[in-house]
Amino acid sequence: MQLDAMYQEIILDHYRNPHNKGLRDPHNAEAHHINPTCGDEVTLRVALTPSNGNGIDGSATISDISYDSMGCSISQASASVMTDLLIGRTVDEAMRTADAFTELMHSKGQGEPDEDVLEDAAAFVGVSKYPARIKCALLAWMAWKDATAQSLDKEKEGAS
Amino acid sequence: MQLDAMYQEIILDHYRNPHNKGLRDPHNAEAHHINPTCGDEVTLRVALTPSNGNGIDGSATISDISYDSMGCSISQASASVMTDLLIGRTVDEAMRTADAFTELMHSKGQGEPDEDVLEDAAAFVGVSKYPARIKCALLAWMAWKDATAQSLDKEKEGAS
Amino acid sequence: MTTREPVRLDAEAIRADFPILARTVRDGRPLVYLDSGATSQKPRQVLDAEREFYERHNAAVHRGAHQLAEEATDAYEAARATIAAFIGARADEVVFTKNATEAVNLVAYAMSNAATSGQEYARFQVGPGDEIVVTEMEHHANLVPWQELCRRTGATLRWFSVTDQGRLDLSELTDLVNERTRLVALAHQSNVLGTVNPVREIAARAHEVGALVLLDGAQSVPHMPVDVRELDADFLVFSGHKMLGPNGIGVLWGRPELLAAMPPFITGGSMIGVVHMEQSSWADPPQRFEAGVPMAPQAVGLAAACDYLSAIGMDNVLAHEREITEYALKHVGALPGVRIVGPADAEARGAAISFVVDDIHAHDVGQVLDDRGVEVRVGHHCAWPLHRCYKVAATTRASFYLYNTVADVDALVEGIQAAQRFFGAAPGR
Amino acid sequence: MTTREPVRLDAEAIRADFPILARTVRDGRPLVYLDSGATSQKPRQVLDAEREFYERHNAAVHRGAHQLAEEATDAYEAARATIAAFIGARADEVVFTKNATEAVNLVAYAMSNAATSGQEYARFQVGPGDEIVVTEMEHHANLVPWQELCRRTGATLRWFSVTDQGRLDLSELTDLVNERTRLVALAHQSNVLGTVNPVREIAARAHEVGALVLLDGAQSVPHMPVDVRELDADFLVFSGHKMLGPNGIGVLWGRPELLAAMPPFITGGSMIGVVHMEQSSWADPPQRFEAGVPMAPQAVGLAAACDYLSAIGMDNVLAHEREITEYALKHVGALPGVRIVGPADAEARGAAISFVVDDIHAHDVGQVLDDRGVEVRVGHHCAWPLHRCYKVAATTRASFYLYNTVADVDALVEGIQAAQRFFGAAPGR
Ligand SMILES: Cc1ncc(COP(=O)(O)O)c(C=O)c1O
Ligand SMILES: Cc1ncc(COP(=O)(O)O)c(C=O)c1O
Repeated sequence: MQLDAMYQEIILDHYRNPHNKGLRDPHNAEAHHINPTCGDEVTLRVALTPSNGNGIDGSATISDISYDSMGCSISQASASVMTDLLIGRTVDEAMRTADAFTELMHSKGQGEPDEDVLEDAAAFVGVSKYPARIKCALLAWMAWKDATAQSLDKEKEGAS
Repeated sequence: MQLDAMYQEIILDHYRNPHNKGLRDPHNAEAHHINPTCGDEVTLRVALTPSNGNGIDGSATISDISYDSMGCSISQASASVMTDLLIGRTVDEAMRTADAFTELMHSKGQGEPDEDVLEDAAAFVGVSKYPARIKCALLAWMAWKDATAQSLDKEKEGAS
Repeated sequence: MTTREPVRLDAEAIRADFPILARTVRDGRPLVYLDSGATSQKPRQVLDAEREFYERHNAAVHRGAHQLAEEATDAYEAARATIAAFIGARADEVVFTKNATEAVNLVAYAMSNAATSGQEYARFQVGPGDEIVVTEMEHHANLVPWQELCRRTGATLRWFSVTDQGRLDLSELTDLVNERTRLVALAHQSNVLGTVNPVREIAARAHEVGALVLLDGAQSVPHMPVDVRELDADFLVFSGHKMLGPNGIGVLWGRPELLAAMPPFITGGSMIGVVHMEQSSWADPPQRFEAGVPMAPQAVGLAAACDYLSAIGMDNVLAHEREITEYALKHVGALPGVRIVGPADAEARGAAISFVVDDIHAHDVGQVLDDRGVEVRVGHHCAWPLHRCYKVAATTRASFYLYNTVADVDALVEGIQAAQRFFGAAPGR
Repeated sequence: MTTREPVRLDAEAIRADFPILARTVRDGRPLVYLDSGATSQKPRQVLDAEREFYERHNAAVHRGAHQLAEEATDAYEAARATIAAFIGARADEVVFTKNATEAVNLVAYAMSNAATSGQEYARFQVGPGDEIVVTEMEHHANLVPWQELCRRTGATLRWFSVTDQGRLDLSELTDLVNERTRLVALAHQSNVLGTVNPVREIAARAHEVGALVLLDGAQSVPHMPVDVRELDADFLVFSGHKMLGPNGIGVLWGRPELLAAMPPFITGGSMIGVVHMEQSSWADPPQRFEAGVPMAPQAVGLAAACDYLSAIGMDNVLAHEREITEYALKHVGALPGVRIVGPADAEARGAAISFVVDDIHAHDVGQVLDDRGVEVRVGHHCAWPLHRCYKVAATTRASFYLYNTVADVDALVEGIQAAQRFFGAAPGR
C-alpha cells in the first residue's frame, strides 16, 4: 500500500484540522487561484509589515496569511502547512521556502526535503510521485506568490 | 510492361492528331472544367439542333462539339474520341454513351466495354485501372455534360 | 456480492484482444480500466491495420498518381465508406477531422466564415438577433466553440437547464428553440451523467423553426447503434479514440446538401478548386473540409475498429453495457455516503457513472482507487458548468466498455469502501 | 553512369529500417520511392514507439490522475521536449497540431479572433490598411489561409515574385515589407523548386518594421539542421509525416511571448482556464492551443523520428541529400528535352527536383516512371500559382531523403528516357 507514503499522518491532520483557514483583515492583497483540471479553488490574503525604515519589500515580515478554499486533502493540507511555515518570516525567506517546496514537488519522489527549511511541508515528498497531484499541493503556494507580488507592485506604484 | 494496355494505339493516335480541336461557332453553351489535382483544363462548346417540331430537349441532335484544352495524353485523346462519338447523335443517345463511358472508367480494369456503343472510347478500359487517371479521361465528358445541361436550362428559361 | 457475466458477448474473449488489459499497475495490481469515457483501449486488430498501412501502402493520399498513392487513396476512401456505413451514412457525407472537438469547431468556424461572406453561404450566416442553443450538460468541446461563435458574430447563446434527476428540462423547449434559433448543439449522451437525450423530439422542434441540429456523438457512437437517418440530426460529430480507434482521427457527418452549402474551415492543399494569388475556390465535400495530408493510417485504424465493433454487434455492446450499468447503479448506489450524479436507473442512460462520496474529495477517492489498480476519472470531466449546477467541484467517474465485466464493478465498490475507511469517512462517523 | 555512394551515411543500412522499401510494385519491380516531399516512409523504430504507447501506456493525456494517465502524460510531454530540442526550442514553445496546414491556420485564425477581441490581443489584430506578405512559391497551405484572413479582416495580401532562376525577387523587399506589414509568411524551402529562402534577411527587414515572420518548415525541418534561435523567425510550422514520423501530427513553434499574447483557435476541453455558461478563459500555452484529447501516440512516434534523425545527424542527412541532388541536377539536367524548374545548382537548394519534359505531359512521364517502379509526384504539387509563373500546368517532381541512393537517380534518368522513347518525343523528333 503506497497510500500511506503519500497521505502521511501530518497531511491528514492538517486536512482534518486546517490552520489559519477563514479570510481575515487587514490584508495588503488577495489572490484567487483555480486548478482548471479539477475546479479546486483557493482565495488567499497576505498582510505584510515593513521592516524598520523600509517600504514593503523583500525584508517585510509576513504578519498574516488567511485563506478560504475548496479542494482535496492535499490542497487543503498544503494551504494549512504553508501558513504555519510562512507567517512570521520575511518575504525573502518565504520565497526561498516556496522555491524549496516547488522543487520538492517536481522531484518525482526522488527529493530529499530539508526538514529545517520545510518542516511539516517535508511530508509532501510522497505527493511528488503523482504528477496529477502536484498542482493540488502547489495551489495555495501559487496564490501566495501571486498575492505577495501584488503587494510589492502596489507599493511600487504608490512610490512612483 | 503494362503501359501498352493503358496507352493503346488508338489513344496515342488521337493524342497526336486530335479531332475537332479548336473552338467553333455557332454554339449553344460553353463550359470550362479544370482538374484540380493537376491543373489540366478544357473549354468545350456544344451546338444542338432541335428535332422536328421540338425545342432543345433530349431529342435534339448534337450538331457540333468543339474544344480547346491543355493536358495529358489521356485527357487529350479522350476529348478527341468523345467528339467523334457524340457529334451527330441525339442528346439522349449521347447521355447513354457518356454513362457507359463513366461506368467503364469506374470498373477498375474489370469492365467489358460494349464496342458497339463506345467504339474508339472502348480503348480507355486500361485507364480504369489507374484511379488517378480516371479524372483525366472524364474531364472532357464532364465539360460536355455541363455544357449540354446549360443548353437545356437556357431553353427552359427561354420558354417560361 | 454475486458476480454474474452478461450473456450477449464474451467479455473475457474480447479482453484477450487488448494487449494493455493484461498489464499491471501500482506494484503489480491487475489493471481495472474504468476510464473508457476519456479514451478507449485498442484491440490488436486496430493496431495491426494501422501498421499494415504504414508498412505496405504508405503514401500521400489524393496527391499522387503512382501505385503507392493509389493504394493509400483506396485504403483511405474504403475506410471512409466503412465508417459511414457504421452510422448509416453515405461515404461522401463523412468528413475526417482530428477529433470530435475539431469537428464541432469546423461547423462553428464555417458559420463565422459564412457571416463574413456573400449570399452564397446565406444558409449558415448568423449575427445579432440570432440564437444558438446548447445545454448545461455539454462537454466543453460542444460549448466553448459556440460561445466563441457568438462572440465573433454577435449572436446570442442560450441553453437548456438540467433537472435534479440529470435530464434536460424540456419544459423550456418551445421557448428556447424559436424562430430566432439558428442551431441547436447537444450531446447525444452526456459524458458525466450518462443521460441519453431525446434527440428526435428536440430535432423536430428545431426543424419546425428552421434551425439546424448538431449532435455530439462522442459518447454515443462508441456505445450504441447510431443511424444518422433515424436520429434526424443535421450534423453528428465523434472521435475515433473513444471507440477502439486510433487517436488523431474524428468524424463530422453532415447532411450532404448542408455540407455542399457550407464554406470551408481549415484551408490549404487538397481542399481547393482553383488557386490564384488573389483568391481561391473550393473542392466539393468532403475534400473541401480536409486540408493538408490527411491521417490516412488513422482512418484505416478507425475502419478496423468499426469492423471489430460490427462483428460483435452494437446491439450486443449496448446490452452488455446496460447490464454492467444496472449492476453498478445498484451496487455503487447502495453504498452509504455515496451519491450518484445522474439518472438513478438505466433507462435512456449509458455506461458512465459519476458520483460523490460524502466528505471525501474526488481526487482522494481516485487516489485510493488508483492505488488498487482501479482507474477512474476525477474532476469536472470537461463539463464544469454542469458540475456547478449540481454544486460539486468534482466527481469521480467510472465509465465502462465492452471489455469491462461486473468483476470490475466489484473492484470499484470495494475501492470506494476502502477510501471511506482510509479517510475515516465510513458511514456512521 | 557511375554509381557512387555518399560517404556520410550508410543509406543501405538505413533502408533496412524501412519495411516498405523492401516491397515491389507493378508486377514485381523494386520500389524506387522518390516522393518523400509528399510524405516520407517510416522506420520500424517509429512504428514500434507508437505501438508501444498504445499497448502499454494508452490513456487520455492531461485528463486523468491514474497511473496510465500519468504515464501517457509523461510520454506526451517528453515527446514535446524531444521535438522542441530537435529545433533548438524549449518544450513550452511547441504546440502540437494535426499537420503543418493546421499550424498555419492556427496563427491565421488566431489573428482573426484577435481582430474581433478587445485590446488584450492588440498584438495580433489586423484590419483594413494592414498587409500580409507571402511569396509566389508558397504551398497552398501557406497561401490560402492568408487569403482567407485578408478576406475576413479586410487586410491586403501582397507577395514576392520569383525569378526565372527559381529564387525570390528580393529587389522588392523594402517596398513589400513596410510599416503596414503585419506578418510575412514564407517557405523555408520550396516544395517544388527546392529553393532555400534567405530567411534571416527577410526576417531582419520584417522586424525592422515590426512585422511578424512565419516560416513554413514543412520541407526544411525534415532535411537540414534547423535552429529556431538562429533563424530569427517568430513562428515555424512543420509536419511529422514528412520527417519519418506518423501522420496526424504537426508542430507550431512560436516565440513564447507571442504564444502567450495570442488568442486560441480551436476551443474545447483541456485548453480552458475556467468555463461558465456565459464565457470562458484560457489556459497558458501550449495547452491553450491544444483542444481535445491530443494525438499522444503520434507525438511519441514523432519524437522517435527525431531521435532517429538525431542519431544519424541532420548534418549528415543534409550532406547526403546534397550529394544526391548534385548528382540528379547533373544527370537529369543533362537530358535533352528536359528542363529543370528551379535552381540549376545545389547552392541554397534542397532535394526536390521538378522538371518538364518537352512534348510529354507530367502525367504521362509519371505513368511511365510508375510502370518501372519509380514513384514521383506529378501535377502542381499544391503550388498552382508558382506553376502559373513558369507557364506550366504540371511538373514531374522527384524528391529525395536519407534512404535514397544515387542508384535511385539512375533509375529516374532511365525512366525519363523510356518515356521519351515511348511517346516518340526523343530528342531530334
Ligand atoms: C512547403 C509545404 N508547406 C506545407 C505543406 C503542408 O503540409 P501538410 O499537408 O502535412 O499539412 C507541405 C506539404 O504538403 C509543403 O510541402
Ligand atoms: C461528450 C463529449 N463530447 C466531446 C468530447 C471531445 O472529444 P475529443 O477530446 O476527442 O475531441 C468528449 C470527450 O472528451 C466527450 O465526452
